[in-house]
Amino acid sequence: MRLLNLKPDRTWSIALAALPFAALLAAYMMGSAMRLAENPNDKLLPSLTAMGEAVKHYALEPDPRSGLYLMWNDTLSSMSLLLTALAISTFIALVFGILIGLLPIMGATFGPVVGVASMVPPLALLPILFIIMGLGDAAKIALIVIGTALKLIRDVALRVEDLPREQLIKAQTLGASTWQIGLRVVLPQMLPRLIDSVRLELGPAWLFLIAAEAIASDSGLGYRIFLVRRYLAMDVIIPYVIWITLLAFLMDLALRLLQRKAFPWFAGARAA
Amino acid sequence: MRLLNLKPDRTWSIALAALPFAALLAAYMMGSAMRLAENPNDKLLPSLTAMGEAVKHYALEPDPRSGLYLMWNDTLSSMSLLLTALAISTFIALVFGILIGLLPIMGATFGPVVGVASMVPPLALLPILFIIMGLGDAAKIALIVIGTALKLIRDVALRVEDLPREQLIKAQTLGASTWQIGLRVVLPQMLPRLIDSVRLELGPAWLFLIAAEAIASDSGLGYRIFLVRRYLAMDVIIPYVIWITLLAFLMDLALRLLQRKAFPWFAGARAA
Amino acid sequence: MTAIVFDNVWKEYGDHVVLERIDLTIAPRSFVALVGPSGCGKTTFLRMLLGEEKPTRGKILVGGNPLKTEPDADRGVVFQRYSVFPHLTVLANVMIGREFERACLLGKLFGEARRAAEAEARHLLEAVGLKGHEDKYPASLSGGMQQRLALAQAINRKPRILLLDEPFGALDPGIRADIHVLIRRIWNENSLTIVMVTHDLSEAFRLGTRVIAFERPRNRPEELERYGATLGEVSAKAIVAASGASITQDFDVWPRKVAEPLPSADTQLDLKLASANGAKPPG
Amino acid sequence: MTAIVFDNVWKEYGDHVVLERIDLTIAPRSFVALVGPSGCGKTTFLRMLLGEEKPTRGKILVGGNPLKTEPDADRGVVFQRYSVFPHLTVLANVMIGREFERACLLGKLFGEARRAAEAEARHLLEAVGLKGHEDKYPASLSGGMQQRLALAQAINRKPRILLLDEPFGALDPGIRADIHVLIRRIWNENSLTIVMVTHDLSEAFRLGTRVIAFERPRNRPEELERYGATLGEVSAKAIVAASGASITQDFDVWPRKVAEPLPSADTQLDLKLASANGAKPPG
Amino acid sequence: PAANAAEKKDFKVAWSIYVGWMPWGYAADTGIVKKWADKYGINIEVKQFNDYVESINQYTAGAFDAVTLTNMDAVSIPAAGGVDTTVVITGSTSEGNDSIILKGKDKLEDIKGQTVNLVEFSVSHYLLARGLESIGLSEKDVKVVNTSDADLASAYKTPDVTAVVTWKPIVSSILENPDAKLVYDTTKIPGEVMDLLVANTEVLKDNPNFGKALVGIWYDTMKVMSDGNAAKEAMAKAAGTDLKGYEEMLATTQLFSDPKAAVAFVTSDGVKTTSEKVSTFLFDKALLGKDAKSPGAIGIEFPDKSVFGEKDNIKFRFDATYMQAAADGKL
Ligand SMILES: Nc1ncnc2c1ncn2[C@@H]1O[C@H](COP(=O)(O)OP(=O)(O)OP(=O)(O)O)[C@@H](O)[C@H]1O
Ligand SMILES: Nc1ncnc2c1ncn2[C@@H]1O[C@H](COP(=O)(O)OP(=O)(O)OP(=O)(O)O)[C@@H](O)[C@H]1O
Ligand SMILES: [Mg+2]
Ligand SMILES: [Mg+2]
Repeated sequence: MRLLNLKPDRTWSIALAALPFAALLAAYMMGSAMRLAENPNDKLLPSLTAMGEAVKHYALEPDPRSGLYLMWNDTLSSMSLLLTALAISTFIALVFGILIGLLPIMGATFGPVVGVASMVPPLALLPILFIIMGLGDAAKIALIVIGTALKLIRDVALRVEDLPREQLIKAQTLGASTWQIGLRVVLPQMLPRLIDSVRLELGPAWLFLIAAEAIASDSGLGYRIFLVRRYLAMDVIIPYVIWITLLAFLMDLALRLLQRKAFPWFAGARAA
Repeated sequence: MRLLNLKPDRTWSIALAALPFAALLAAYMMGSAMRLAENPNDKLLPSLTAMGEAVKHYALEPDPRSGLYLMWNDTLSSMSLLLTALAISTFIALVFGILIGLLPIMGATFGPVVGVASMVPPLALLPILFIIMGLGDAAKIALIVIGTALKLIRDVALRVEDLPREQLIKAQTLGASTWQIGLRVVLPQMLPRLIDSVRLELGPAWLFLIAAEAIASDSGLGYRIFLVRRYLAMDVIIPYVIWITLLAFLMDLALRLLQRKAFPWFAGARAA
Repeated sequence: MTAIVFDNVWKEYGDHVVLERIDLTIAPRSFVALVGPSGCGKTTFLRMLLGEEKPTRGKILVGGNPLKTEPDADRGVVFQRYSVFPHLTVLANVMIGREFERACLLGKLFGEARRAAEAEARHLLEAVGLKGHEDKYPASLSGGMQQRLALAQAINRKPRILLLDEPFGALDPGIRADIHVLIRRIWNENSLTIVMVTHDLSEAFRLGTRVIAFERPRNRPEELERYGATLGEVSAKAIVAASGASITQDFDVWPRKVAEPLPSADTQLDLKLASANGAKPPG
Repeated sequence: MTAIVFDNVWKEYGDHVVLERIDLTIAPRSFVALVGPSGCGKTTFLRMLLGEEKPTRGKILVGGNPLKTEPDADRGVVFQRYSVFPHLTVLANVMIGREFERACLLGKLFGEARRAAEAEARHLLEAVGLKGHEDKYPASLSGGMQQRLALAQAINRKPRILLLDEPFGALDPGIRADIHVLIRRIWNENSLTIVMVTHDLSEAFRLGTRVIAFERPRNRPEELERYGATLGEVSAKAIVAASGASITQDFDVWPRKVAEPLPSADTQLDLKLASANGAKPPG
Repeated sequence: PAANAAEKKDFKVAWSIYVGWMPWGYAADTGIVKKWADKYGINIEVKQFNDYVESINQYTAGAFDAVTLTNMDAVSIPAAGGVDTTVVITGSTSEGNDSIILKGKDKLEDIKGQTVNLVEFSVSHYLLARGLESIGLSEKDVKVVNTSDADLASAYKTPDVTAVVTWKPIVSSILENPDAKLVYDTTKIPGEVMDLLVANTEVLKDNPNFGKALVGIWYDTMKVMSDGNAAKEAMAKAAGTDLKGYEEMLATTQLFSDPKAAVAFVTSDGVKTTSEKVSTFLFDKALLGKDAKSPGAIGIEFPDKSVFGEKDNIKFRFDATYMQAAADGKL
């Protein structure tokens, strides 16, 4: 039988999927044990117990200074920034994306500038951003918005242009005005597609959040990683990274679910 | 006439496209003039002349200390890192993406781990990377590779799965082995699609390059930006950012051209 | 009413002449079937009628007035695909025309107005045989049901002209026969002029009161680009009986023999070659 | 040679029975046309023959041996779409079968072997009427030309069984007639058993030596899922003359009346109802 | 921006995480800032930066009225950027906080020919220059690679990093490696690296109460710190370490808890020679601006009103009046 046609069944699939995770864990534990055998104070690859300790310390015990559970506090602070920024980005992308994609005049005017601007490395703009927006959450949100909204606008505009021309004609023959077409034909069809685009931008959004928190902040997941990085406290960094990965994964999952539940028509329409 | 049906002609399109660029330039010049009127030494929004001076200094005059034309030297150094990293990423993505997408066993084994790993914020892995790869170019390349290859693998695997099942069946009825199918049916069809994916990853690749150069380097566009950031030399930073944007734009253009020229069949196949 | 007049209409894309010298008067209430080989410009013709494309030369008049230059509610349309809105339920797809008409701002009706529009839409859906499917999304309908829906949607706005571009091209023959009955009924019951493009000659003759064939007179490939299709025209008055058998016999030499007399005795075909140049004489 | 035997074959997806009690012997060198309403399991039947799907119950024998459980060079196939490789030129599309055969490692031939394969491919392309298009990519061919290419590609590996899934469904009627001649010639000239799925009854009767109709006996929707289609079978020996007119008359009641005697006098139809359960008696 | 603000009520202070500046965070958290701001009827917002350079940039661009930085960066960034800057508090000097560390070698002379990882143009760079000078070498004898401070600790663990110059707590992290040898540190150049709180001169001139409040906050916090371990523990925590680690850093920091000591230091002649050395270093590195023709291109004024460099381009001023007021109990 060709390898190509060899399909593992459910049980096998699960076993196979677990394999690389187990291998990674084992490799880490070996590496860690080796380094710790050489130097019991080694910080680079802490033992699982050390990491467990750190997690317990950060997540389960209140910080004596502030009385906060640091890890939850960091998560809350980062997530609220991230979600606010993504909400703003999404809204901007929806409005401008539809305008640019639907109206040839808007497309001609703003299409090129958005295309070029989306190539600007946003991190390089940080100092200017901080001056204009101040150092509070506004600047961090602005960074994430700038870093993701331009791409999203481009994406939405392209997808509006991808709508079958027939639909727009049909709407016109039903007497729809441009505004009505935008509102009732284009907008609702863009929402589920936007979810796909937002999922792609989650990675960059986290990156910008972490970068912004690294510069000026007093809480947040990125802040904590940066703070303890100078001491090479990998026992904190590694659990935080895993936690961020998990959060990113859950957000992705939630968006996929939202797409499936809120837009039941979309799966069928996409397949067609 | 509905706004929707109002299509500007060529001349108007060009004029409209130029508008926002002109507006941005004008806004900058006003802002700069205002700040300079207050403090002639202001560094945040330097005048166009000051930037011209800086470009002349960095691009057209050899550095007295090293005898190098700094801007070209930086560009060369950054581009060689970036291109090497992207080449490695692309190669890895092609091999693993095709394996994961084509072979159900590989898909079951590595699909989930790649999916999860692509959510890890790569910057957080930097310390570990340094230990393994050293501080030289290898670590920088590794960062870009890790940051882009996982996404690319996922992309390629999805696109392999998107290939019409009929093609794989057809190849088998022509007597092809799994290896032959991979080599002659899947691989050549993935190449142009990979170009699309790589274009999407250009932005993140630049980001990682700049981040890596900011950490340990003695040349490169990101290095220079972070170095001169120490004394807020926006007259250098802004031209460098524009230059990076231009490079990114040109790379994007080159990839699009490559796709068109090297895979003449692709445009037709995609439209169908 | 709404006679449509094409007065020496040409359509070119750059150097490529798609249609040339189209002189044509479509009487009100006619059901015109448009046939011709692929790429000869049938869709282009329809798009000009829609107002989506402008003729390069000549003009199109509707009821004596120049055609509006953009699609509007006077002219309904059904395409082969993508005619219905995938994000709306069957019911909403039919209602949306009324909503566009009555709710300028939100494009959505509420309360009493909504109930009225809904009742009307349900009635129409029943008429096209979609009762019971009101709450489904188009993707879960079969191809035939989707086209029924598209028809209901178009009819709901009561257009004076209905344009159909290969509306049944993607359907099974069995389903197609059913929907033929429906479209005839729609045409009978509404005060409509229908222009339909089809690839299927038997369909053209079964449905149309008039069949118009487009063809390109010059067949050498290098000339195809430069000279567009001209118009060959056939009016078939007794339709349903006329098509069927005899047309099937003609199938494999289609489309050049469209202009020949239909062999069946009980049909009264009115044959004319409207194209002045290059079209072959009948037989 | 390669008689194909279906021995009480069932196919189910979970709870959904797609095909049930398929008992069938296909003689070597026959040209079987498979008809039936959309979704009744024709493609599923073909995929089982290909080895892509396994029957849930029963077995399939080819020349007395169990069917190979994956597609191989013994069984060629042409689908409605996606049958040819878009990244290869017309010539390379035909040659690739030979390359798979002779160049295990690289899947590419060089030098003398390549020239031989190329000559053979050119010959075949000429036979299917694609001479002069050797260096084009499939996307720039018309639908009809693409299917010719797919046929040439499949034939080049000299399969003993050729499976066609609505191969001409997307083609214009005129073009379809041309390609019918070609497929008959291919079938005549090669030692082939052909199984073809089609939506077009006239095509089925024009081409097949035997026409098999699939239908679902129980039509209430809630039962459709649970019970699969059973097999109704019609063998048509005098084909070309037999189809055409008479079938067209049956069109709108298709597919149930496929099993009825064909009305034309000069056809000799051998009608049988193979399905034991639920199929209606003729007439 | 703040640069030409006349009398105003709201002030912003930027500080970054470093041993000598941790008291600012503590003061903000525990209400000391508010207490003094209220006393003078003003509002002071104390903002923590994780990125030191960014905090200075923000100050230079006018988004903040005061910032914590070192004497060297004060000259090269705000002063060279045309922002007239006055030292309000001389908080501490580095007495071993900044070090040159070699891997496996224990003499500074062994640095010759090596690649040195450090933050370019920072105090570390200056320390390296002074170290090389002390053994008759110059920067040409080594190769400098700019390396982010956050990553120096992990960078040290890689084989190709053999020489680093950095500050605490990174130094402590690195010294945990058995092969790390400290070969030169700021104890050899006492008083040359100063951790300051500076403010915009104009703002200060128009709002002397702002200066007074800052000094009041600072010495109040100093008092709390010497009153037991609670404050130090909180600062340690905020710096991401523990009390032991924090005290280790304090040990190599000459913290002027007493305003009198600070005044004595800042009015000494040492500050003048240090300033000259620093300016020369910055001039060599072209950090005094493109038009600078000499190390004195940016004038530096001292508490006795004497000036180093150009008198008509004074952009950096050491000033003892506010600390003197604290010493005299006149706040
Ligand atoms: N926007 C356009 N720009 C350039 N050429 C076009 C454009 N639209 C159509 N054409 C050309 O005009 C010719 C007629 O196209 P049209 O779609 O009207 O043909 P058709 O008769 O509808 O064909 P089919 O039966 O395949 O639908 C084609 O050769 C096509 O390439
Ligand atoms: N992999 C699968 N999993 C579940 N159900 C399937 C699968 N493949 C096919 N089916 C179901 O089996 C039934 C028969 O499908 P099949 O494609 O064989 O029909 P068909 O006769 O070829 O129809 P058509 O004429 O539309 O091509 C359909 O109801 C389909 O939904
Ligand atoms: Mg058309
Ligand atoms: Mg099928």
